[in-house]
Amino acid sequence: MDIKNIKSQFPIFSKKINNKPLIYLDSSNSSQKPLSVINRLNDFYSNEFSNIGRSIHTLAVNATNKFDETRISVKNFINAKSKEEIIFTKNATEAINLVASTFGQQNIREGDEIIVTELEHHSNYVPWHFLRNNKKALIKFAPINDDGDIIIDKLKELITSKTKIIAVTHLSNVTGTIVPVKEIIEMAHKKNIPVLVDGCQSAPHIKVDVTDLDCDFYAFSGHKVYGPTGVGILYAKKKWLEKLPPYIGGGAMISEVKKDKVLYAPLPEKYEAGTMPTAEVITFNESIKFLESIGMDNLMKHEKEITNYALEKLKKINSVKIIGNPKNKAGVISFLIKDVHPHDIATILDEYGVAIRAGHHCCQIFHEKMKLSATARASIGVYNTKEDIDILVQAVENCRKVFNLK
Amino acid sequence: MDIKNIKSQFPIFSKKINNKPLIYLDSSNSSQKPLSVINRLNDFYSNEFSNIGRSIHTLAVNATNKFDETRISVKNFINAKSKEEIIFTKNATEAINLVASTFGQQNIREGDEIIVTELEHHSNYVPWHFLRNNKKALIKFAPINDDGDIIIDKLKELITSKTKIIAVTHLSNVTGTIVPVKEIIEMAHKKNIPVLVDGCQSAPHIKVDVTDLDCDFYAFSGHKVYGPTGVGILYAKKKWLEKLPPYIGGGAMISEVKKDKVLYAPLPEKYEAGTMPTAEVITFNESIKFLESIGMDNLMKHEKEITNYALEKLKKINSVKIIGNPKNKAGVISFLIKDVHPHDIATILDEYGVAIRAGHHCCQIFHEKMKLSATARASIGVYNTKEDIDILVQAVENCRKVFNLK
Amino acid sequence: MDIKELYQDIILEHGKSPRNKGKCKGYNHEAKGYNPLCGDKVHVYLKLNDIKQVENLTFEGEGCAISLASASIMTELVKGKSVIEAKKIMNDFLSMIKNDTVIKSNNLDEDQKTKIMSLSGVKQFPMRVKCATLSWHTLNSAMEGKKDEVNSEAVD
Amino acid sequence: MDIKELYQDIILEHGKSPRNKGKCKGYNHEAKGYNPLCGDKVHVYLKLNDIKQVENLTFEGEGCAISLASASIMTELVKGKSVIEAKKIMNDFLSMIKNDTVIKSNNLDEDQKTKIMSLSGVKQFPMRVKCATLSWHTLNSAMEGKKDEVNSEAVD
Ligand SMILES: Cc1ncc(COP(=O)(O)O)c(C=O)c1O
Ligand SMILES: Cc1ncc(COP(=O)(O)O)c(C=O)c1O
Repeated sequence: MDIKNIKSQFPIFSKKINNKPLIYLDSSNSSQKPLSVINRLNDFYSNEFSNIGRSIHTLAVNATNKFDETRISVKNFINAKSKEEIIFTKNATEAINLVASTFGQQNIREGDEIIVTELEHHSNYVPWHFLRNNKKALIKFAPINDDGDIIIDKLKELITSKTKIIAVTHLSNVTGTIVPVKEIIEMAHKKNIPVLVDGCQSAPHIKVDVTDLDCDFYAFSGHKVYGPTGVGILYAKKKWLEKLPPYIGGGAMISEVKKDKVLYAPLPEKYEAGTMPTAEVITFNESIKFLESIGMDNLMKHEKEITNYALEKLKKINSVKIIGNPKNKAGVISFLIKDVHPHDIATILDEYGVAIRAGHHCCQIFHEKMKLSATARASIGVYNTKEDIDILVQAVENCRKVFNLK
Repeated sequence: MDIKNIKSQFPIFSKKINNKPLIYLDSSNSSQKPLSVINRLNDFYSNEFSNIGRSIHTLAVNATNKFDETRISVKNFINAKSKEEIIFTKNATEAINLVASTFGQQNIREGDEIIVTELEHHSNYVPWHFLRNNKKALIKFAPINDDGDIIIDKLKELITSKTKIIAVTHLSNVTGTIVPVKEIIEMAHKKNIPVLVDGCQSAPHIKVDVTDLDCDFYAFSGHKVYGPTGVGILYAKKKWLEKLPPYIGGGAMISEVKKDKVLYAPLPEKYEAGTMPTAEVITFNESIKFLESIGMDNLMKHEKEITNYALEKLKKINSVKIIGNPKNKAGVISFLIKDVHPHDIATILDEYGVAIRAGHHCCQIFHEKMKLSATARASIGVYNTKEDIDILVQAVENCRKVFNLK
Repeated sequence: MDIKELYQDIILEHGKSPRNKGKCKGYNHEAKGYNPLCGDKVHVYLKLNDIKQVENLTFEGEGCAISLASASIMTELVKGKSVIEAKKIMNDFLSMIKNDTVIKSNNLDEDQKTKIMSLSGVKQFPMRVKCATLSWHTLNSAMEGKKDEVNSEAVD
Repeated sequence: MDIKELYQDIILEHGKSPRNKGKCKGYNHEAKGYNPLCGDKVHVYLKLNDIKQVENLTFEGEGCAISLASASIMTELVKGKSVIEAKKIMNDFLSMIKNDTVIKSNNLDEDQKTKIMSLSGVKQFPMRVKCATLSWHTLNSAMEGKKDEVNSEAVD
């Protein structure tokens, strides 16, 4: 597969925005979908649709098998040990809530401590905040430096005998910081503390090996990995899934239901209550195949090249300030333009067909720390090219012109 | 729209199963999807895809508006008072869990009582069972009679000063019983007890008016209403949604996030954390339009006709026993064939291209009560015809032949 | 459509140097507004006198050029007006932004009309309408003495 | 493909009147099996003697013709065999069902081979394979003395 021409595989790029070709630089928010994924969805609904796991007619059995195939693909994609360790949710946020809620129920008591970092997305903070509220637990924030790197030594100092879990992002959706989670996990495991890794931004952009990382939990979303909306993935070590209580209760997650007791289904069904996002999970297999056809190494190389090109070009613009300068950075570039508010940047760029995001990107803690109320963010996907960046740069340069600034 | 030819609007019906045309009688499990729905999904991903509510570029704003349009359509579809009362979840099961969990947190104490019925789907029992486990609450089961009707007087007797909530299905997915929920709600409200209605089977099959019912909560799933998988809907009175705590925490459901506190977003966002099933919700609008183009009155009339035809024909077969004989019955027909196990029925029917479900249909309490371990279930959708029923009947008659029974 | 229709000079100037910022002395009404879409925030402080006249009107807030300019222009236009007149101006403004109608208020002078009209370009940018209207909805809320935070999602 | 290939007369007969049902006296191994797809359940009771021979083997369970027939035939075939022989028969059976191979065991007589082969039609009905294999997996689990309930989802 030729990575240079990959745009042609995404139908949306034949679309015009404000009469200009779409330059999509909002992939950290959600990625666009290749034709193979869109077609699979179409095909499944047109020719194969059935609910899974409940009926035994031909369509149902086929769908059940296809669903299972995606589970196996996901297992291989992140190198989990068994498919029972892969739980499908509706999004990464639900996956993290599942862990916070069930782990919290069982293991968090008044005064216990949870460590998160100043880089976290709200989805990896609010679920822990719920525990703080309900269980009178404490949350400690591992600090970051101005570069946007977590200060690992300070994180280490936060660990006490009351620390029950550490939740940390693998790749920041604001600064692009690639966090050395393996190091953090080793450190935590020495003190028997489990670690949840928020993999929303790592799954689409770097090679992930949960067995090598040895993380206890890893959560990500299908829609950021060239898949449909409506699917999230929780990887969890079997020992946890076996030990923790169920999360959502209902059909399919039970093995026996009586008036006075309920027995739960074995893994993975125990955590998959009700009708799942059947079509979405089945379709997600195509997203993984798409990534495999490219190869994560090629993807990383390509995105690195585009990111470096963008950074170089943007840094040359006088009034532009890039937020954060992490040691190890992926294709997420948050920036400011002097005297132009990020929302105005977004509107002006949109006139050029350039889709970026402006705001706090669900990271208010980070923005508060950096004393910013909002930033503009260009984030790179596998389909982006140097030409896209040239248009971005042109549009950025024009922002100050529109504002009558020299 | 000509209801007789509606099958032609569903691409799957051009499909052959075991070389026979597909006769789909598993709609209570999940319905097939009309072309307009499949096309909308395709179109959205191909031309309009973006995450909602976060970015302000053209695609994002369009998607955000389209998402909101579905919310308004759903509000109108069930006649809610305001769109803030419509919360999107991943399925009905999550919707019921949302209520059980948040209502339970706030209102259920040790010794409190929850009333459900013997007709309930596991998804409207297990979430309450969690409260029984965690809060030491009690669950009381309103009994049904042999016809499959809830004995309303007995339900009434179960109500005590400790009853905190009543959860009841609107339409049984085993017997097709249409439950007089309005009567139950009136009775409950006289004692200030809120009522949750499980509308999974009523939304697709009868006209629903939550304002007229005056229910406090109403839950259903998109995939049973000719919509995509991955979308559930919770209707709840505003007073509840305002008062209850949030359910899933993360991006989009917050208004302000600080290290020491989190303020939640106004309705409906408060209950919609993380990336929603964006494409699915947007597409679901087409499902509602599809139903509106038919008209619920026409749909009900048509399904009634097919149901009556099926009952009449099946009852004529000597060895067939129909389970339940409720006063008011919709198109769900569970049955037994003497000396043929339901799973064997399902396999034999499948050979005829007839898709039905065999098992306990997620209603073990019902089956235990009726002293059955499994039943076969033919459930009717808007696309079914008398010809479908003729083929079903033929196939049923053949079951005993295959088993060498006379 | 030209982006300069949105970013007219008056807007840029008000956006850069908004008038009437801060908490005015002796305010007796206030309200907060919030746009969850982009995070814009505004806090309106209003001093009404005995005859229901806007004696003073200021705001605090962070946001884009559009939202700051709109709030700034609003304070200029509404100060000195009666509550009834203020509401008329607001309704005029909102319908101009949304339905492309002309300003009908007869209690604005030409200069004021020019100012308010400078915001009319927003109607071409549906995603920015909320930026322009937030401060007005919040003022309305302050005048009506409502407690809830104004949420631009809910009112537009 | 004819449905009668699945529902052969031997199967129907065993399904209707399964052999060795109930709890056998003096069983010293047992295991439960469960097929979440269709709800079939089986409970296997096994009596192994000192020389690791299957002295008795019975089952309790509810299910379809296929699962009852398979369990019934299994008990007939395995009784009297050593654990090693029993495993061979089981592996033969499983690979026949899944990969369409022939029965290789040389410790089954012709009648027994006919019985086991009567289940081979299942391979054409992938959705029913689990019905046929559940009791065998459960027997295996009983022989190995595993604690967990056998879940046909997990083993196939
Ligand atoms: C009556 C009833 N309640 C609840 C459910 C659960 O719905 P879902 O699986 O879409 O969450 C179903 C369908 O399975 C149902 O029929
Ligand atoms: C780092 C990070 N964590 C969590 C999330 C939440 O993912 P989702 O919205 O798909 O649940 C996101 C994306 O929004 C993210 O970028």
